[in-house]
Amino acid sequence: MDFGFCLSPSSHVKMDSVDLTTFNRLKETNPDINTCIACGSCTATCTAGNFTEMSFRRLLLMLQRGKEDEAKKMIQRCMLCGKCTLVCPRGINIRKILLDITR
Amino acid sequence: MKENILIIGGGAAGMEAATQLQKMGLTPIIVEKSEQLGGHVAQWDRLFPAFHPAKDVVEKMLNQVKDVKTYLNTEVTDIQRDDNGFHATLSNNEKIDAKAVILATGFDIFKAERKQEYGYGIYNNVMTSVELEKFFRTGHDARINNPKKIGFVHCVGARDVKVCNTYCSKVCCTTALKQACEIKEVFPDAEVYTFYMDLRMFGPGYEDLYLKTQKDFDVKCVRGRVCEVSEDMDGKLVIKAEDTLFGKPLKMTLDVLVLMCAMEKNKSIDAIQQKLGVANNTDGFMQNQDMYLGMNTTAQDGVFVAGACTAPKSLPDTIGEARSVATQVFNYINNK
Amino acid sequence: MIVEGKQKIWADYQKDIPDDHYFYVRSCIRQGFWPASEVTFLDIVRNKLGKDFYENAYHTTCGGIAYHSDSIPQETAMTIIARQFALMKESGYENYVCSCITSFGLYTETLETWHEFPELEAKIRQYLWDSCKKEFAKPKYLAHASDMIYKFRFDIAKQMKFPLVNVKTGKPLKVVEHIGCHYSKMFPSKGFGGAEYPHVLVGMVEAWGGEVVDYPERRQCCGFGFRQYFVQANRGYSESNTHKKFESMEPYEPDLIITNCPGCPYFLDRWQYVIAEQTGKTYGKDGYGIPALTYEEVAGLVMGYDPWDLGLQVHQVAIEPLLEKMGIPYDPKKKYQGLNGKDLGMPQCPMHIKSV
Amino acid sequence: MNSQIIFHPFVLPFVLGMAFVLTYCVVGLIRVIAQLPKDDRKKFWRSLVTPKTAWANIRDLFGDCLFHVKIWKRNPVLGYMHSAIAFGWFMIIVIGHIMLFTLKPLQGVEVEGMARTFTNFYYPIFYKFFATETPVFAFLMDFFLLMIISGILIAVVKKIHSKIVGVKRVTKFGFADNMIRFALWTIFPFRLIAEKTNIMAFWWLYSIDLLIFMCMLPFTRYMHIPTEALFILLRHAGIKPSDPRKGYALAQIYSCPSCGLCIDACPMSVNDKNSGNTSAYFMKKLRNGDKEEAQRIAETCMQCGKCVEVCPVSIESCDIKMSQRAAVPYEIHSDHSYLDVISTEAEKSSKVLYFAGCMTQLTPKIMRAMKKIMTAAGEEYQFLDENGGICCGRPMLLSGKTAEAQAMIEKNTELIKQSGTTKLVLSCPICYKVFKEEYHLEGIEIQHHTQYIDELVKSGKLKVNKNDVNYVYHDPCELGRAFGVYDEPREVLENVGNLCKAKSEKELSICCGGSLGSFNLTQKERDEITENSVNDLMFNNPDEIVTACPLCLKTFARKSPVKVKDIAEVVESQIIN
Repeated sequence: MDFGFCLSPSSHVKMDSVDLTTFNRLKETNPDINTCIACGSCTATCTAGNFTEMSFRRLLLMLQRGKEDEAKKMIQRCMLCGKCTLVCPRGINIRKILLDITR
Repeated sequence: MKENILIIGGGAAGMEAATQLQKMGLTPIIVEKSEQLGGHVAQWDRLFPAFHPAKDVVEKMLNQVKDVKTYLNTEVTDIQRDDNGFHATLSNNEKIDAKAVILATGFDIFKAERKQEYGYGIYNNVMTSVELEKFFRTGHDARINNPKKIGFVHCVGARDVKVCNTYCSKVCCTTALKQACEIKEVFPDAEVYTFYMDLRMFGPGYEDLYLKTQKDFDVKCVRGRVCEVSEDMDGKLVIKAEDTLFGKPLKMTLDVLVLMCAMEKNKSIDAIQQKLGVANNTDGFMQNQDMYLGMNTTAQDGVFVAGACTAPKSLPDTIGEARSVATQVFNYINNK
Repeated sequence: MIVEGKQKIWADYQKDIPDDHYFYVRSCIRQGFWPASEVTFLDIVRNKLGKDFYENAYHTTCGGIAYHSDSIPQETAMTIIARQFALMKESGYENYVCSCITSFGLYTETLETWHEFPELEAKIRQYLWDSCKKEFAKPKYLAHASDMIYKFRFDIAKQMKFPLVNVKTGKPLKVVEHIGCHYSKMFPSKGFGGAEYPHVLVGMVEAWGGEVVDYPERRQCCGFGFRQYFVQANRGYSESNTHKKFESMEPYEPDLIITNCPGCPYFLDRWQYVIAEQTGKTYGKDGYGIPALTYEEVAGLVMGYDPWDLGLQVHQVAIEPLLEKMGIPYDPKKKYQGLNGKDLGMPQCPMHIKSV
Repeated sequence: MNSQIIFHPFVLPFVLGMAFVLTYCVVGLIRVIAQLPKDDRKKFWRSLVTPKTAWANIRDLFGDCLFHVKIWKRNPVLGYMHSAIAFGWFMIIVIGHIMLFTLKPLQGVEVEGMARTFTNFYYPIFYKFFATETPVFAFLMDFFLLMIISGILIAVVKKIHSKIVGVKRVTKFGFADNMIRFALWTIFPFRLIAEKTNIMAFWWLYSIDLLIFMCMLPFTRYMHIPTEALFILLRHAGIKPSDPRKGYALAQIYSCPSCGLCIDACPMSVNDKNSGNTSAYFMKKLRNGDKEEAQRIAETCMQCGKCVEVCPVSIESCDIKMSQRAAVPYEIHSDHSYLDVISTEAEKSSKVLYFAGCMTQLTPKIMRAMKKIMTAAGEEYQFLDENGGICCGRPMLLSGKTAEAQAMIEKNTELIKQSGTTKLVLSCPICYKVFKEEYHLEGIEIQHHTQYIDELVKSGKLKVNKNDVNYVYHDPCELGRAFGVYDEPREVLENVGNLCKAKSEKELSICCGGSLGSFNLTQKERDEITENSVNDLMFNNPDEIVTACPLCLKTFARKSPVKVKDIAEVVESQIIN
């Protein structure tokens, strides 16, 4: 029956059922991935971020919150220029992680 | 020059001040309301940032004050002042005359029950940081039963206008990360989450601890305050928070939730403090003369303050203040 | 769950309720949704408990619906409320009891606002005089009608015929309690038990032999929200809130839901039908739903009122399985009979949720 | 001696081995040529008959394969070792064959047809057993045999203690490589003993050694001996590797002698743990078909090009690594459609167009200096990416994503062409490389700012002071080794101060460690490389390190004991107004 409305899906990140396969795989080859302090330097300097919503800080969170598809979509914007890696205060090899996500 | 100096409180501040005053040739007298010296530090297992056993520090301090006249299980019930100094009456009816008084009464732990939404005292597996520390010390807590997921809530009773504490409690961030590492040491397979608003890693080695927490212990830091806790059918805790960096509400099930309780002013001294004429500051702690040059003196001549009775402080802060107050008292006595 | 912990909190959130002489105001919505509830309430307190409850024929809406849907400004709502209070004073009462949670919230909010901003109170005083030529007055006590039942819950228990117990198993019924958000979430100190672990309905359930279930989404709003419900396109949002609650309470297999708000029982009841139609899922046993009742209806049931006199046939979720569990006799033929004994006709049955 | 005998069973091992290796090589040759893309194959045939390339072929075949000129230049001892063995052996074979035709062969026995061919096959190899030679030939044969043995002696010393011959690290070999090496070492001593004593056992040993050597040859690094000849031909044909395992790359893989010269050259080798990431090992992994490891090494490489520079065989390992990168199926389906809407504020004019590049955005000092220099020189210019621009595409190319990089290249091309400029000045060598190689900007001169400043100074447009600061210049890999821009920056620096030398200069300069080329290196590993590079630059205690790349600048600044500046900054400070 059409009521003219329908159930809205929950907006909660359901941490109990998040699939962390990709993130854990990345963690094995890039242990530094854990050390992000969410300072946003990568996003601020991002050449693609100048024109798009590209943000590595968010992308990393997407992977940890079960939004892998969104993350992969976001990567498409990346130009792989490597400025993010250059500015990261924790020395995270961001460009490598970006490539590894797509592997 | 054998003047008595009355030190109210036998924690880190009181003991260290007594040690220094004794070395300066004065006669410190410690009045401690509990049955032992050492204050909160004696309840702690290890200290941040380097996981140093608290026992070591406390034992050294105890050793230094073993010749200091100490009253345990005793409170100051009355204090009067005249031209000859201070005259205190203790709960055991003894009377002490002193030339100066040091308030080293420290802090109380915020009563976690007051943040009702976290369900402390309601849900079995919600505990405080103090209780977790006790677990590390004794190896036993009925709530900790091989947990798989553990959460830490920062700023419980701090930076929260709803409980009338707007100040930052200074040490909880570092303590939370220290305890997160420690619980990972005990349960390496557990997932540990901390829910923080800001991570204030202000001291030497603290930022390294933060890095260690992330790198070596795989502790996951989520920026967002837990807003509510409930229990599911299995007695596990269901928590909700906003992942503010991700911009989405977050929900997860935990086995244990640890509340990082803030420091609050120790109110058991209020009556004596009032008699001495020492006011409180806007955070409810004791008001010192100013926060730069007069941090150990109060509006009342001869009444000194040291340690966490004026604001939340770390152990090194407190010891530094205790040493500084000793100098202040020494000069005060000499210039009289 | 540590019961002592809850009891401690309950002890901290108690409020004074005078023993007798109340000025009673009705709820716009409840009269439409659950017409028998207020009648039953008055019957219980007046005739069964012997209390003085006065109703003034000239009382109106509190303005809450219009206020919360941004149709009238706060001053207007406050003036309407001031008139209600003036009616109370004129009638010689000083204990104000309202049937509606929205009203209770708005009265509380208004009284607190006047307390904090006396200049606003002065302004309303003037408005009241200008518009109605009435003397401004404030009640000495403000209570919600569920507070009254809470207060007299043990007196009701004494007259109880059918406790909240499954007669077949002898076990207490599992009851979900759901308070209206505006009962204590805005002013925790104004509700029995506060906002986090409210006691007002829990007290009734426990006094009448039931067992309260505490489920993770207990705090969640039923989803009514005036702004959501009034716009058809937003109703899915309202429904989703209810859906979330039911998903969370389902594993506990509750026998019934007790509520104290006009909207909650309505939405917790009707959305079960919509969810069933949309998803095919029902939350009670054997394809039935979980009955969502007002506290007056529950009180009426335990005191032995006839289910059809309590108006339980207007619930979407079939009530009969609950009646059978409690061992309450009922005449199925009378379900759709009007007061005059005339057959009103049986409504069309829904596709998924079972009706008897 | 045994002049009547024309056959003895001991020749059989040799004949078998020779037949095998010849067959293998012919099949391999056909395979490589068949695997070449069509266009490359055409290029190859054409190059063989083009006089210029044909001459180069002959020159390099002799120079590289036999005389090892490149190794001589770098290390005479090793040069002698290689040419003694290769040239000596070659000469023994050649002289042997000459003897076959000039002397009266096979005295008293007439052999015709197939049998004759068969005997020709082994006769020169064992001639002393079958015939008596004239004194001149005897001397020549003994001379070259001793020459070979002298080379082998050096090889033995090198194996025992490589530092004596000036090599720090050598490639570590497996069982097969060690075994064939032992066979090679023993072939000639056995031959010498057999020839001088005529003991039958040594003739057997000599022949069996040859069998072992030739049978193992295709499966070990010694395959480089026959393959190098083919590689030289292919290289001169101007072919680039398109697949890391096929065709041209295959020829290169087998041409790598695993000599290990690139190990010492590689900047990563500063940490011994990383010496396994060098080109020698990369080629080895490719040869062994270890794709995973090859990929890892390819992605760890910084693409500084130094291994190519020092390679005695001129193996283009950087290019092969790039094709290896491209071979990995990353699911990075770039969507750069957002580039479409970007437009430039640059107006249409023929002014100089300055493109700082993204890395330079992180070093605003360079941009400021360039603006000041251009203004001081009275140049009219436009700044293309003052408010941020699009990546040049090189980093994307470095990940092997040619098509994805194309979107950026096209957009930048469009923006540059719109401006109508005739001269494009870049500050970043990373950009410079890709602009030079991948962009089609006909009619637009592309210069790195080192070249541009040099031009301004030389033309007198920019007047600079000379001070007495000692500068050392670091050659950015993508400017120096890639394009040979060595002199312009040095000339500029000599105009503004004193230029002192680094320990390793120009084509041997050491990568700063910041390279975008590597994906895998950790910050710590990069730091080690940087420290090593800085130490090299600090050899003559300069006052300041000068470079011409924003990435080098940022990288050095972390570790340098002295100030690190871009050449533009140095010039800026010396401008005479």
